[in-house]
Amino acid sequence: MSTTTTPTTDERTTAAPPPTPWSSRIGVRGGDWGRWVRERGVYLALVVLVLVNVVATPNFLTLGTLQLYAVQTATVIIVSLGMALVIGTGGVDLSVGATMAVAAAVMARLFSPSDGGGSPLALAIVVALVAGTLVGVVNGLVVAVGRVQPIVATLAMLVGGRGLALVFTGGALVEMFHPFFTTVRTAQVLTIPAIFWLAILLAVVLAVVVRRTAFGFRVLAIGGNLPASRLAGVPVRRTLVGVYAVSGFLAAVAGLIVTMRLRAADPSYVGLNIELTAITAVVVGGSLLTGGKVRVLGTVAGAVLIQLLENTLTAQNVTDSIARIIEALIIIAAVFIQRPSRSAR
Amino acid sequence: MAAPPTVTTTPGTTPTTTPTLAVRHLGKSFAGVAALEDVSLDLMPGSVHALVGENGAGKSTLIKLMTGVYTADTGTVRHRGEETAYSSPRSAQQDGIATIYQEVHLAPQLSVARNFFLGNELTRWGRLDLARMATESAAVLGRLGITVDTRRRLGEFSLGVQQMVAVARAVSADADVVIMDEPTSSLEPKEVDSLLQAVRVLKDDGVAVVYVSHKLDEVFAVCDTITVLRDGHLVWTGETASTNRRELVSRMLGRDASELTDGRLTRLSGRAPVVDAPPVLEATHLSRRLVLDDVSVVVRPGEVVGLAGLLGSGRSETVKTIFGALPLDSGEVKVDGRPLTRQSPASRLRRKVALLPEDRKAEGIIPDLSIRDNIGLAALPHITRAGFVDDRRLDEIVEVFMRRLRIKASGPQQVVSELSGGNQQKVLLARLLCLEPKVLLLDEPTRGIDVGAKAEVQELIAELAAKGMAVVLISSELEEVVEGSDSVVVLRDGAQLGTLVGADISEDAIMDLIAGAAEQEQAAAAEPAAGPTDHAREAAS
Amino acid sequence: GCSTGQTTSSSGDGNGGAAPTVAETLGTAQNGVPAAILAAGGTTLLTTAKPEGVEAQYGPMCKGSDLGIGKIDFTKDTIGWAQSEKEANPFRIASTKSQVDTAKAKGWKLLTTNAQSNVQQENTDIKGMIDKGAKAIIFSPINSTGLGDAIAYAKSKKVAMIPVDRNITGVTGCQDVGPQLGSDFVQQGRRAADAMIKATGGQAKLAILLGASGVNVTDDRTAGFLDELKQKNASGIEVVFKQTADFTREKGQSVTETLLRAHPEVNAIYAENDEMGLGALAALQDAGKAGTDKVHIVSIDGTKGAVQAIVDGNFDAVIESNPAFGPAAQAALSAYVNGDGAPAVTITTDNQYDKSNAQQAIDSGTAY
Amino acid sequence: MTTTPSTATAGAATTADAPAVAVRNRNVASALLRNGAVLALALVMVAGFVLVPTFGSADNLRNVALAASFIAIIAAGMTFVVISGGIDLSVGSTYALAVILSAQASASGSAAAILAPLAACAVVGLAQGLAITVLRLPPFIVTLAGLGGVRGLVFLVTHEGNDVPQVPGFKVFEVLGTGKLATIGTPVWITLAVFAIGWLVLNRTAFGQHVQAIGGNGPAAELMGLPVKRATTSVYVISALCAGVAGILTTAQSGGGQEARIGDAYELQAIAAVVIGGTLLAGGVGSIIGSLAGVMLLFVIQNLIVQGANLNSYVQQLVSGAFLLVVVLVQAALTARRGGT
Ligand SMILES: Nc1ncnc2c1ncn2[C@@H]1O[C@H](COP(=O)(O)OP(=O)(O)OP(=O)(O)O)[C@@H](O)[C@H]1O
Ligand SMILES: Nc1ncnc2c1ncn2[C@@H]1O[C@H](COP(=O)(O)OP(=O)(O)OP(=O)(O)O)[C@@H](O)[C@H]1O
Ligand SMILES: [Mg+2]
Ligand SMILES: [Mg+2]
Repeated sequence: MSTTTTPTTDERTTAAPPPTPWSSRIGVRGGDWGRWVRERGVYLALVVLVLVNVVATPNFLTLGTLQLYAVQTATVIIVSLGMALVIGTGGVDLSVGATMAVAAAVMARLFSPSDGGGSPLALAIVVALVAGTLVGVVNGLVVAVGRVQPIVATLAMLVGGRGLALVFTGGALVEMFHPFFTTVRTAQVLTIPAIFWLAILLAVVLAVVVRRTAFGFRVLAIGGNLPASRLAGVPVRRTLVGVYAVSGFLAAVAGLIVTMRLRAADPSYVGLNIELTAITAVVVGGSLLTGGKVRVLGTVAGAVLIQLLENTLTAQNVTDSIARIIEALIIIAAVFIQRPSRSAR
Repeated sequence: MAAPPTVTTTPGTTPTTTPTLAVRHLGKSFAGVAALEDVSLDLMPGSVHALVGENGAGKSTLIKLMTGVYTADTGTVRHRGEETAYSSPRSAQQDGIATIYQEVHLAPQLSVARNFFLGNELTRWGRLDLARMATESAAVLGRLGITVDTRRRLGEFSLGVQQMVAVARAVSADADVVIMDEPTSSLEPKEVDSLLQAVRVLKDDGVAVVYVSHKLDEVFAVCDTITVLRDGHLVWTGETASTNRRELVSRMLGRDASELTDGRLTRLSGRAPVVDAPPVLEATHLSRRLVLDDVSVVVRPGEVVGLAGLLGSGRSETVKTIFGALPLDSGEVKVDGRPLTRQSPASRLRRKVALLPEDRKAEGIIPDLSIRDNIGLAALPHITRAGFVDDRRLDEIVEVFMRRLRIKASGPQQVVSELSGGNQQKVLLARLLCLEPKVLLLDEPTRGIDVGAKAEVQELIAELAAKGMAVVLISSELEEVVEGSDSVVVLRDGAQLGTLVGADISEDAIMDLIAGAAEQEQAAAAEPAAGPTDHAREAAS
Repeated sequence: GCSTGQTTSSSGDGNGGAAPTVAETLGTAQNGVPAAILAAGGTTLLTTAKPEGVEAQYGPMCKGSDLGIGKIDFTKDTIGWAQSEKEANPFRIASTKSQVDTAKAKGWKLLTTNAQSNVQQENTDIKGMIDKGAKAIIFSPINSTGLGDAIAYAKSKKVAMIPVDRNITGVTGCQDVGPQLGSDFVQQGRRAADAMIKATGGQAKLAILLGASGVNVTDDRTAGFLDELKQKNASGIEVVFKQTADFTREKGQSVTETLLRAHPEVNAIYAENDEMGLGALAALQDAGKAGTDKVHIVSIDGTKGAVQAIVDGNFDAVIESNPAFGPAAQAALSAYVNGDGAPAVTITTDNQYDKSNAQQAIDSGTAY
Repeated sequence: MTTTPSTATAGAATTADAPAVAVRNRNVASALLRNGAVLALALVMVAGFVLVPTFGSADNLRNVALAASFIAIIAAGMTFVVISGGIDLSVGSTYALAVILSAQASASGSAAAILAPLAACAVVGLAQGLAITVLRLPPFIVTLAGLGGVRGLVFLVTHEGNDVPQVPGFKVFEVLGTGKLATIGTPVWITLAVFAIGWLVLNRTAFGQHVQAIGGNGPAAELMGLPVKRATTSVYVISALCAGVAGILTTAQSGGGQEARIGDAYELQAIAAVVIGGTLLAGGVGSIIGSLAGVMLLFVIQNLIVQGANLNSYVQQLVSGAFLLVVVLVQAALTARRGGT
């Protein structure tokens, strides 16, 4: 065995793609179907589910149905966006449902005349959003400063937050009426419901935040390696508090939407179990539960997928037991398509 | 399980026996990019085979292909004549191939003894025989020169000790092939010696050893055969005796030998520091209970101050404390004469104090982020406008440093976890250097870096120092500290033994200081921490 | 635990996917006593004069002294009220309020707990109140079975147990628990079916909003409803849709929304509680289909909101499930421990509202 | 290197004498860490004894222990999962499956009432474990699907409802739930046994070492040659079996006839208990004894609220959330004192 020919020095310094095999990476990647599918698993699953509906669900492809599904999905999307950010830091926010309840209850408390409120609607909404954000701030402080593991911190909030919401309304559901609610429910822009536009807007904002801002950068760094981030000068506490605050804010937005649609604040049931739906949406959308990777568009697709799945099973009139089993299998399948590559084997 | 050596080979002679492990035409691509192509090797019993090459040359990939971590795209591996098809490292291990992978942390939360026997536990009636595990592991470690209480958690010990535990696992695994991927990267000269000694013992037992290192001294000290990899290709295999350092480096780099400076260290600071200038960094009387005891480090512009000491002497903790990453009981850190009050890395970075952490895996890289994002992380405050990151500037910075440090990757978007160990280290360096810090705290900066890049890094540091930067340098290569420092602070058990300046700095002087202190202490020492408490501790865990 | 010597009839054998028929659920009657009552310890129909608000009473008469339960001095001793599900809907709120108000009016000391739908929690709550010194427990069982642990504990501590709302089954009359006061959920389902037939004239595409899965109220209200349709030969009423909406308003709304898109032909909805019915109404309003001329709604519970919906012309009928067990239960307790005894099983009267009496029910406050 | 002849002794000196103080102190700190939940529990209980007269009665303490034992057994299994770096959200549903199958099988005798649910739970655990190890799916998603899917199964076998038979009086079986030993209920003793065995397995067997190593760093454990897949799969089987045991005890104790929604949200209680007990959700570090303390903490808090005050249900919720928050904050503060890195 002897020395092979020596490449020139320039070829080895590789910031710019040199004419070595390394440069062919992009080209080959394009031909790597497994990877292509993997990275788009959630969209693929979504397309399949839509096709199933087109065939099987009566009146699926009508404007009214699509509008309805858009509205129903919006709240799930909004909550999932906040969850995606939290999960990006390697945490989890189990309290989103309770936060929705707090926002709904605060709004009811301020606005509903029957509860001695009677404040202007705008004020009630603003205060409710602030309250939701505050719930998030408390979560963030407990996690970042109190050094409590996120799952426990937000679990305590899940229990306590709903209790708080119930205290605000005296335990009962509060019915509310205002013309603005009707506007929220029915307004459309370009035939797309305003509520859905809001969800999309928030998703775009979040996508920009994640990709383009220092804050987004830091979220991913914290989720990827917290001790390393700290040593790299990331203001960990501030960032974490911010992340949970965003999650709280978005949950509050969702809580108010649900309330306005229902014409009632229902602190015991609003957002019940939505935390699991949201986490599933985030993970099915391709983000890592361990943190360090946030896929905003994937999260939106994940949320749509899950809500559509539920709608499909309902529309198909599938019994609850079977529906649960099917739902489980489909979630497994959606994640299975995009499971991590084994090419590193 | 170790096959008795059929023929005892003398170093330097061509072995005539069949190879213990025969590698033929191995190749592997990641996402279509070849990491290794057509590599063939023979590992002979009783012979030590070195793998050398630049960062990213494919050494670790080759090892992982041989031991079932990756499955090869092409080629075969024969173990004792039989073709292998290892589905996992476990099956390779059970087949008699013991491996120390590059930078694999064991289980830091378990005791040393439990780590030592992990996967191979001693049991009685299904229950772990903790007593025997403790004594036997202590014995093996003792033979490697490490005397630790094996009942303590591994994570309590420094990286060096952890690395030695991994070595001890491998050498006592009763294997006929032992593979070591950069085993000495976090070891002190003392431990390196005992490791090389252990390698010689393995060799005498007829074991085929694969030895990867960027430290050519070690390669020449212990290896019989050397294989050079470059860009995934095997460029040379031959007897150690038939080559020399300069030739080897030229093969690794693919450059003419005449261009090279013998692959040896260049002096970090070739110029006299501005002694009368006011110090940039004044860290005085740093103390923290049980960790640091009145340590002071003062650095003037352009000066390089080395920290020396044995494993666990508190060097890393000193720089981490200066950097604000560890709390401080008393003491003060001043930069440019202004005291830094908040103990937080972020505030240090704002004052242009930067730290390269020792443990790059745990405290350095963000594995799932791209090279670009990893480099840009610390610089965020400087490249952010109204919260938005200035992508163009970031890309520029990244480009410059990837070229400057020769980071080998498919591009700035490649995720860092896919890089070779040395290239990860370079990414971290880039993260700090792009800040243009005033004070640079370097904990093992050249660890795992190949000879070419090492010179590059050292040059860069010298250049920055010349611009007035203050450098604190920790290196397990005493040589690097001695040659590169204008003064050296010697530590032991978190206390400052003394400071050597200028011409007084030498390896002997440092070792004398340490040894002197050790003797003094031994004379005055009370009873060492005793056994019974240890048993109680273990039982309670 | 509780005496489980007699197997009850409530157990299907696990074969076949269909919901059990009412006959299976209720069992066939034995000399005028339905099997469900038998299972709850009632053996004979009492024909003595019934107090107001009582549908039927079944003997034997239970006396606390038979179980060694001493007299209670209500001015000093405390008693406990264990609610099964969170006080989240008007029914639960009214049910707790009735107990609390009655006790307050009588000057009794009442402890309260809420098991949040968790059966183990209810066991714990009851035992906890006994440990805290409660001499009697009035409780709303989560399920007709499954509280054996708490019942056995109370028995061993000589504490009187008064189940309300849902009967405890699998007990020997008066041997394990004291007098029971219950609603008949199957009967409620039947009456809803009758109301639905009346409202639709026997012709409808019907959707059923089921209660929470795995809860026997859901089963009972479904079984009674479907069985009654069959018995009344209402083959013109076709059940095209049957989905759970978890007894909540929000789910009632979202399920109905989806249902209206997939099955626009649906023109009648049976909601197994008022909250789901009101959720369905919200969905119908958004779809422009509110009003009994477009979609008929019959629901169960009798809450103010639902009764108001009748007045507004959105609901056809509401079958009451009377939550106000406070006065009857505390009277029964008093008779059981300090008096001549109380009947083993009392079935309370449930009202029924439609256009004819809805406004009056709201004005008089009978709708809770 | 100049001191080569004495390297060994120099090394011994470094490690043996000087850091001796450090060793001892560090250990006190880590003992504190290990017992953070125990400490918090002790604090809360002392407060209970002092402030709430009825809390300390033997009857009440016995009842708290009995009530906690079901979740405790589930938490024991959960501890293994969490230490291995995973999570098991399906335990509540698996528990329900066992409750239901045990009641259904009780008609065929005590042995059937015990073995049938255990077998079913083992299958559930195995299926999930294999999905995680062989299909390489994230545990959270797999067990979340388990949570829904197994509950669907429970509804299926109960005809969408509470079609759960009562247990005919089988003495052996019933005694598991309602028997007493030294005035303390059998489930409590079984719980203690489960934890003792769990502790042994985790700390004194090879398997336990592997689980801890995998949780600390899965890829590294694989490189160390540990049977990662087998151990990981086993952990989910263990968790499901523990849920099964808890389910069987529930049926034995209550005499069957449970609703099909039983065990709803038990996973959160179990996970909370484990994490409060000091086990890191990230895996690797954990204490099974801590989990027991964590469960007790949850139930003692609940009990104190019932015993100490007569609050309405939603104020109770608020108080228990706040109480929990304070406890975990205090405990985290205790734990954080172990220092920097
Ligand atoms: N999992 C992976 N995915 C993609 N590329 C990889 C992966 N692992 C290794 N590579 C690439 O393969 C090449 C060889 O890497 P390897 O780790 O074998 O280098 P090495 O010779 O061990 O370098 P070092 O001295 O720095 O450890 C590198 O360019 C690296 O980027
Ligand atoms: N051999 C050992 N015996 C006992 N304790 C040790 C040993 N090695 C390290 N430690 C502990 O680990 C901690 C790590 O120390 P630190 O990392 O600051 O040392 P260092 O001088 O940088 O050594 P290294 O170069 O090995 O990292 C020390 O506080 C010490 O208590
Ligand atoms: Mg390598
Ligand atoms: Mg160090």
